[in-house]
This record gives sequence, C-alpha cells and structure tokens, in this order.
Amino acid sequence: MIRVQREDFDPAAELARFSGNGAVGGVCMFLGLVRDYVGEATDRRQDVSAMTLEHYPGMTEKQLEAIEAEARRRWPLEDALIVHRYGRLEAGERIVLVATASAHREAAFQSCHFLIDWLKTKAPFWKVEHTAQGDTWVEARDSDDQLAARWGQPAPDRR
Amino acid sequence: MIRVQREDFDPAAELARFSGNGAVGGVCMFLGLVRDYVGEATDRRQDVSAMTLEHYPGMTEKQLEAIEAEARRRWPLEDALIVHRYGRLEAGERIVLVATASAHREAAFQSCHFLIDWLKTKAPFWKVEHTAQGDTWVEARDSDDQLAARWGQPAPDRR
Amino acid sequence: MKVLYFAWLRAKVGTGEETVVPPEGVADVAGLVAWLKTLSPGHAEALADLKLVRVAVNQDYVGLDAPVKPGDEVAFFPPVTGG
Amino acid sequence: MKVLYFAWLRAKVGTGEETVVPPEGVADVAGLVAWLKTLSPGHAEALADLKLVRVAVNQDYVGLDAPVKPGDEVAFFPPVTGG
Repeated sequence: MIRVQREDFDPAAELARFSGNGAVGGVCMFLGLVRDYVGEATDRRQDVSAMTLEHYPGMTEKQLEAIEAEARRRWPLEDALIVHRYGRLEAGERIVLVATASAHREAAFQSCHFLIDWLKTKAPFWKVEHTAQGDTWVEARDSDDQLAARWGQPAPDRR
Repeated sequence: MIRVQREDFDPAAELARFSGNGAVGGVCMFLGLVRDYVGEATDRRQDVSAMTLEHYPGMTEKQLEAIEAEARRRWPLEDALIVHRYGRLEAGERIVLVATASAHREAAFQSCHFLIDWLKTKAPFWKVEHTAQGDTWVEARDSDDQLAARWGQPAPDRR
Repeated sequence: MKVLYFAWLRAKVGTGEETVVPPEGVADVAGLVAWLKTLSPGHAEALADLKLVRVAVNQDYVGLDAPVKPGDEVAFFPPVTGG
Repeated sequence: MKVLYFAWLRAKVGTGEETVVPPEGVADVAGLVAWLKTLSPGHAEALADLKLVRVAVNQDYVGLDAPVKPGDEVAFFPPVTGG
C-alpha cells in the first residue's frame, strides 16, 4: 500500500497492521526524519529550521505503486507500505515510512532497503531547505544513485 | 541499550525514544515474530502453536552488549536498541526488536541488519517449537552463519 | 498539451503549469524543448542544460527521443530528492 | 567449578547446572570434556559429538584448547537459534 499525504503519520499505528498475519516472521521498517542540520563536517554545518517537500501529484503515486509492485515481484512479501509526506516539515518531523513484512527476515530487510533506495531516485519529490542563509533546493546526490543502482536496474530517473 | 525480558514489549513505545534527537535522519527497525508454521514447502509445513525460548542469563546480556558496542564502532549511531524476549511465546507474538538511529539512512540500515545477523549467531538463545507432533529443538541454519559472515568477522559461536 | 515544471524549473519559468500548442513539426521531447525555449528568457534558462533536467510524459520517465503529441502531459523537473 | 548445560544438552545430562571438582590434570576445555563424559551415560551422550556443541568459559565463547581453572563458569550448549 502507498500513501502520499500532507499530514503526519503514526509509525506505531502503521506497524500495528503488520502483526496480524501468522505467516510473518520479520518486519523491517525505515523511518526518515528531517535533520536539524545540513553538511557533513561539523564546522560546515548549517542549522535547518524546516524544509518544504514539493511533489508531482499523480506521478508520485504512480511511481510509488510501481516501486512497491517491483518489490513484491522480487521478494515474497506478506505486506508492504510506503507513506510519504509533502508540504512544510519542521526539523525532527517524520518524512517517510517504509515497511515490509515477510516470512523471512532477509526478505524483509532487503525489500525495505530496496524500497527506500529506489524511492530516493524515482519518486518525484523535491526538497527545499529553509536555513538562516535562505532557501536552497537540495541537490540529488550521486551516492543515492549508486545505492539505487546496486539493486540491479538503473533508476530510470537518471538514465 | 539492550534488554532481555520475559514480558512483551511495545514497538511504538520503543520507537518513540528515537525521534527526539535532531541529528537523526533515519531510523531502521527490525521486528521478529513467531510464525505459525515451520518448513518451507507448503506441503511440508507443520503448524506451530507456540515456542519456548531458553537463554543463558548473564551471557546473553554480555553478548548483546558486545554486539551493540561493535555496531557503534562501525557506524555513526545516535542510538541503538536490542530487546529480546525469552520464555513461552505463542504464534504471532513478538520475539525481538532491533532498532538503530543515525544521521544517514545507509548507516541506520546496515547497522540494524548487522545487529540482527550477529545476534542470530552469537546471542545464547535456543528455541524449542511446540507442534502437534511434539516438541523440537530448532537447529541452527547454515544460512544464518553465511548472513553473519558477510559482516567481516566470522561469528565466534561457529569457529 | 499540458506542460508542468517543478522545483527550481518552476521558479525560472515563472509558472508550474501551462497549456501550449506547439507547431506541427514538434514530434518528440527534444523538439518540444527547442520550441519551449523560444517562449521566454525564463523558459530558455530553465531548459538550458538538459543534463540537470528530467522529463516525464504522462507521468512516466522518458528520454529526449520520446514522442509527444497533443493531449500529452509533459513534465520537466530536476533529479528527485525525496525520501 | 560450575558447569552449565542448555537446550538438548541439558535434557541429555539431566541437569542444567552442576558444581564439579575435576581431577588436577584437567587444565583445558578438552580435558574437562573428557572427564565429564566419565560421569554418566547422559554426560557421555551429550558431549559425544563436539561439532554440535559450543563452549563458553565465564560467558565468553572459547575453543577446546581454552584453559579452565577452579572457580570458572563453563557452559555447554548447541549452536544458538535466537532472534
């Protein structure tokens, strides 16, 4: 299941759905949050007060559904969930939740990892960070391309 | 932090601890549950009504602490948690929760995966499955050794 | 034909969505881009370096050689940064 | 010296814990195992195939050549199956 929404979500309530099926041996979940800084080196960090996530309504849902379908083709999943927010998000707020459930832990882990890696390079979202120095569109990172590429097929976003 | 306990735990409450730190960009969580069957092929499955987890009090905590410390050495973690139950568990019940929080999603994912893989081959727990055909001690799987070995150092349990 | 712009492309073009009627010779994305760049300095700037731009036709990623036709929804945007 | 048995080793030995005083010549895990096997048919059966048995001394995994001394806590158990 996929959901794209402005409002916050409750990871606990989302997780509760995954526990009811007796065939599930492992649930893997990833939760992405707004950090309160950008930049890696401590002396180059800038405080981030908030960010705004723009998206392409319609295409976002279509791409997320395609990514979920691909995960279900590759791994034997009992359940899969992607929830992604858009709009203005303050530091510390939840951005994205990805969760998978399978009979086996390895399938749960790999499929969850795959979902977030592909989502990062395929789902049409764009972040603008609000800092004391002004607003900056976040640039896509080569490292995200590499992380997505290890799952076999290059992300079509970058071909 | 590690905890070994007979009573159930609440993944939501455990997760809530991870959201307070503004340096956290990603949280990865794995939840292990008691499946209601054993065996892979559908025609060879046996219903499992419950299992009992025996452990080695003292050594369990020592090993889990060592595994957590190793994860913190290898990845820049803001937080790490292992909760593992023992005693009798019915089908569908929670067994283990592993969660990690980091500035970066890849570190969160890898460290969480590492923790459960090492735990599986190092933490002194033993499962006995209760089926209609009687009680059976679960045998360790070579696949678990292989999954643990990919993290570099062979699990000392199997040397 | 509906054309959409997102993120900094939207800011440069000055609008997020416009309905256009390209001349008859425009049959693929590359041709559409060349024509859109003639519409305004903002369009020209947004589409100046196509290495920085991704294209979707009817909400699927496509390359510059993909066909476009009346009624299509064509979107231009930078590499995505969600998650 | 405290000796612990877990899982099916406990069932075969018939107890989960015993205090033993090995003869003076017993200085390592291999020597301890050889001596424990003389205590009862259950001990002998539990420790018959050491490929199936893991050993910890004072709660650390060790090999058969690890030293043991009075006061140590020595545990025998099958490969672990938690998680």
